[in-house]
Amino acid sequence: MAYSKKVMEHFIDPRNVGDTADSDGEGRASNAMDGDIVVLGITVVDNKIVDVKQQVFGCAAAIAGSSAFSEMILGKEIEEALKISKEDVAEYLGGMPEGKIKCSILGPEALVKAVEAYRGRDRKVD
Amino acid sequence: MAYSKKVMEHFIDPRNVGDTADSDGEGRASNAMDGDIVVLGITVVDNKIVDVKQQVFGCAAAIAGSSAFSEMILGKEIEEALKISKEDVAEYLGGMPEGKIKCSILGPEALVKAVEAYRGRDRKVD
Amino acid sequence: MVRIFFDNSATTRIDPRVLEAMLPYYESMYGNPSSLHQFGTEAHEALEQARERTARALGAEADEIYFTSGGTESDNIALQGIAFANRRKGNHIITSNIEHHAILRTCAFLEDQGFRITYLPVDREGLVDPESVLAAIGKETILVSIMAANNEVGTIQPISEIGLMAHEHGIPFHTDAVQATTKMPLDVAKDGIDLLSLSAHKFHGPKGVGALFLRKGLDVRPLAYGGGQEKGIRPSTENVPGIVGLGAAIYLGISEMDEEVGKMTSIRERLIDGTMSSVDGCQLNGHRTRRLCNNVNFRFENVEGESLVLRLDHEGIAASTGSACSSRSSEASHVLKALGLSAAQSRGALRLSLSKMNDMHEAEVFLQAIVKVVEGLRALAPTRSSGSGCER
Amino acid sequence: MVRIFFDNSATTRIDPRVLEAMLPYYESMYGNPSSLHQFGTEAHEALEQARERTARALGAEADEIYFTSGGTESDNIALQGIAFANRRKGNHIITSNIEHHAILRTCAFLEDQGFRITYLPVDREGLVDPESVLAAIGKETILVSIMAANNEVGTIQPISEIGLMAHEHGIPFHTDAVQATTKMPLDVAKDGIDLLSLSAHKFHGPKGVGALFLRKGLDVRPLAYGGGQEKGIRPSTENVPGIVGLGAAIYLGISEMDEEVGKMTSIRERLIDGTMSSVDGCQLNGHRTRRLCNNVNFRFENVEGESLVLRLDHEGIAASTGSACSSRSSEASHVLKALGLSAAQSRGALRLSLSKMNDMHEAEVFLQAIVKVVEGLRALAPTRSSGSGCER
Ligand SMILES: Cc1ncc(COP(=O)(O)O)c(C=O)c1O
Ligand SMILES: Cc1ncc(COP(=O)(O)O)c(C=O)c1O
Repeated sequence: MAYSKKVMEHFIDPRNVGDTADSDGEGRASNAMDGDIVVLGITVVDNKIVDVKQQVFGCAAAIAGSSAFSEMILGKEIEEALKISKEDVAEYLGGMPEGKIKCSILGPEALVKAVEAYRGRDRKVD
Repeated sequence: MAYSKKVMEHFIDPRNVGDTADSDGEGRASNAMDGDIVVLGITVVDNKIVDVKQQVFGCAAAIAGSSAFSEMILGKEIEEALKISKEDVAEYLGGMPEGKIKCSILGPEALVKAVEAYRGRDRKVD
Repeated sequence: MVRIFFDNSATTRIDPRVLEAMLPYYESMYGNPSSLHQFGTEAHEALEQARERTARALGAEADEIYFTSGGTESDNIALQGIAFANRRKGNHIITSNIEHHAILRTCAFLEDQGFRITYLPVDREGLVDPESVLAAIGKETILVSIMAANNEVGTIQPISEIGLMAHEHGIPFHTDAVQATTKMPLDVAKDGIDLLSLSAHKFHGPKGVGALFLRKGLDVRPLAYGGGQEKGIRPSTENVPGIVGLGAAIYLGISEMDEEVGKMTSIRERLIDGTMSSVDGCQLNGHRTRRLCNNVNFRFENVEGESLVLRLDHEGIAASTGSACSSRSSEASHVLKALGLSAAQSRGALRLSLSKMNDMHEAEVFLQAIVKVVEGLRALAPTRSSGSGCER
Repeated sequence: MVRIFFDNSATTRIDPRVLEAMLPYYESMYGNPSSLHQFGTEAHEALEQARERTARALGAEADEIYFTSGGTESDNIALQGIAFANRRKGNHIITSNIEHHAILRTCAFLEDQGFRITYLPVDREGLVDPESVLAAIGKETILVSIMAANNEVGTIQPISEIGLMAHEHGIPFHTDAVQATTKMPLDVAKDGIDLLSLSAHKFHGPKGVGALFLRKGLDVRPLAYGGGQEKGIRPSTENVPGIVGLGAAIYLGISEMDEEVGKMTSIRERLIDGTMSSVDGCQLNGHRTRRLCNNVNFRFENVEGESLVLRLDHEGIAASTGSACSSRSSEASHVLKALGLSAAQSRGALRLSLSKMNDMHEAEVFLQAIVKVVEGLRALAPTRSSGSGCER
């Protein structure tokens, strides 16, 4: 199975790419075997993700997955965003070739860490 | 290897076909395995073959071989005609596919018997 | 000169629509289906469409279709593949003695490798008795392989009954459908078929491409190893234009089957009746009715097959004596022998095999020619009654 | 949109002259070469002409050429064929660890069957040391198989030296020349080759047809059994149009080799120099000079191969990452690993493979595109220096 049109759109023109340094929380996830990396930065207002920045190294599925995920979580409440799975990402992208679904897991993993970082910072601020 | 043009000519239009009943000597040779048969009748004047009649049942090589052989012996002295081998027949026909050369042996074999028959009759007349 | 092709069981002329479907895959969409880029994707899609079409023609699922290089390879993957992958379960295979050499010689090889093969006999008309399959099944049996229809005499086997027998004992059933494809309905579900071989050039597709249906879950060892194409069952860069051709040919063949089978059957009947009524000493080999719509097989007394074929060829009519694969050799046909014919009877065999591209006019031309050719050859032959020269 | 095909080691576009030579065998001369009639004879003659042409291209005799369905089958007949037919003489085979999967996976199968395989290492540039062949030869050795040129990195092996080593010990030498055919001179006599595999679609012939050169007197067991075609080494109705295409393609390829190799070499050099001078973090894989005229293989730091290929494809340029056969899978290339590259280094590999149909203008288009594509991908990537979120 080839990549869907939507995967290719996100791959060629990934959304929300940018420096995560100024985010409220930043998370990084990587896959030791493939060497894929996703870095995600979130800006949170009233428990809602109001801005996302992402950076990604990996195959087309990883790039499209990270892009799609950034789009999916934007505007969502944190708890809601954390419920999004790699399968949801694949579905959002109109399907993924078997064996490539795993490449969309790094977004959700990075979000968990970004939220931790954000909450950690929050706590410190308190 | 396919049959030569000359084989096909003799096969399509075999020479000297006819009833051998009125010949001076008639010989029959057959191949038990394939079921091929050649019958050859010779008319002899002054030890020379002045007329030949042949009949043949068999594959294209057998038919062409018998035809060619009848042409080759016509006008020859008996001893000379007896020297013609299946290889000579194959050569006369511009070559024969491997494994088909054997199909030209029946002519020479039938001639041996026809000559025997002719000489036997001769002797009786004496 | 007329050129009449009555040798369609040897091979067929490609359907112009099939060639047209293939050409873009030679000319512009020439990618390797494994490649990631656009050229590769186009080729990959073409492959999958052909797989769908082939599956649909057989009532199978697309992922049960494996493309091969022809009938011989499909038969070999089926037999060797099942045998070597299931050796632990048993070493016994059942087939018939009128199978194509692609089956029989593979079985002979498997015998060398320690397998035991039962070659079921056929009756005078070429039929395998399903009961004989049942009787042959033992604890060691791992495969039953019986052809759907015979390539020489056209006899159609009771494959669904045979499939049933095999399945009652949990044994997979393979059928060589190389001659049957598009000539008769085939449905792997209804007919109880677990493996099926076909070859595109027998139904107006290109030479050098075939398919094997393999029911999901079967364990099969490949013949060759390589880049993993066709799920490793048949690796090698896929013959994309050829496979597209196979897909187009089977699609067209199945869509038009009813009509074309009817047409071929009428021509077949005219050939049988016309020849038998105008030529003495002519018999039909095989079954009178349970036969492929496109097969006629005669034997002529006191006429030799090769001569017959070559004289007919001289009249512009292409036909064959035994099966094509052995026509350049002169062994007697194992099929005619299995039907109980003597070597002498087999020698006078003539096979006419039709396709949708033949027409009734060609049958009439043949009927003129056969009388002339048989008479011509018989006129050359010594009459059996004449004694030998020595005995006179 | 531009469409540039730089993936000619995966497959090539058919030469229009080759297709033209094939078409009559689809359209009118469609007989089965085994048939006795005119249709059969025409087909048979075409087959023998193609055999002559193939033999001439390799310095072989026509009766040493066997047509197959492609490189994979040729490789498998060579390896399995020699192995199983010569088991009594020994059970050891020598090959290299950068062979195509058609060799390596066949060797793995042979290991399962009790053969012992020596996989020779290569140096950083992909070269097999002929001395290592000599050192590996033992009393049990029955075959040496080393490819003429590698499909991923293009390294050309010293096959005539290797052939010599094998022959000193009376051992037959096989070479997989699938990538080498028409790209470099090959002469089975001079190069000491006893078996050689080639595949038509790699040199502008059709897919699904190949050839195996088998020196007279070698004992080889077939993979499949059937109607006896190709002297029983490769039975099945011959793919006449395909074989005619192979014959035409090899004839043209050899006639025009000098000129076309020169042209491809200049484009190759421009691609190597141009890319390496304009893209940072780019290295050449394989040997700088002992490489196929049509092969370029880079690795780019901090860029992932699939992304690279797909972004290039978006720019209209077809290229590949590992070898085509495995490009839909994501295993790291066994060839790059054998050259000593890390998994991370292999992941950034890009292969450009040329044909006579490419031109210098296309190289210039590529040189524009590669800068853009590499920069674009690197701009997405997190900079390595940035710590992980958790650690901040
Ligand atoms: C019944 C049957 N099986 C198998 C084959 C082999 O097919 P192919 O020659 O395409 O390999 C043929 C045709 O020759 C056949 O008639
Ligand atoms: C070196 C080498 N050997 C063998 C093959 C297999 O050839 P084919 O795919 O035509 O069977 C290939 C190409 O895929 C190759 O590059």
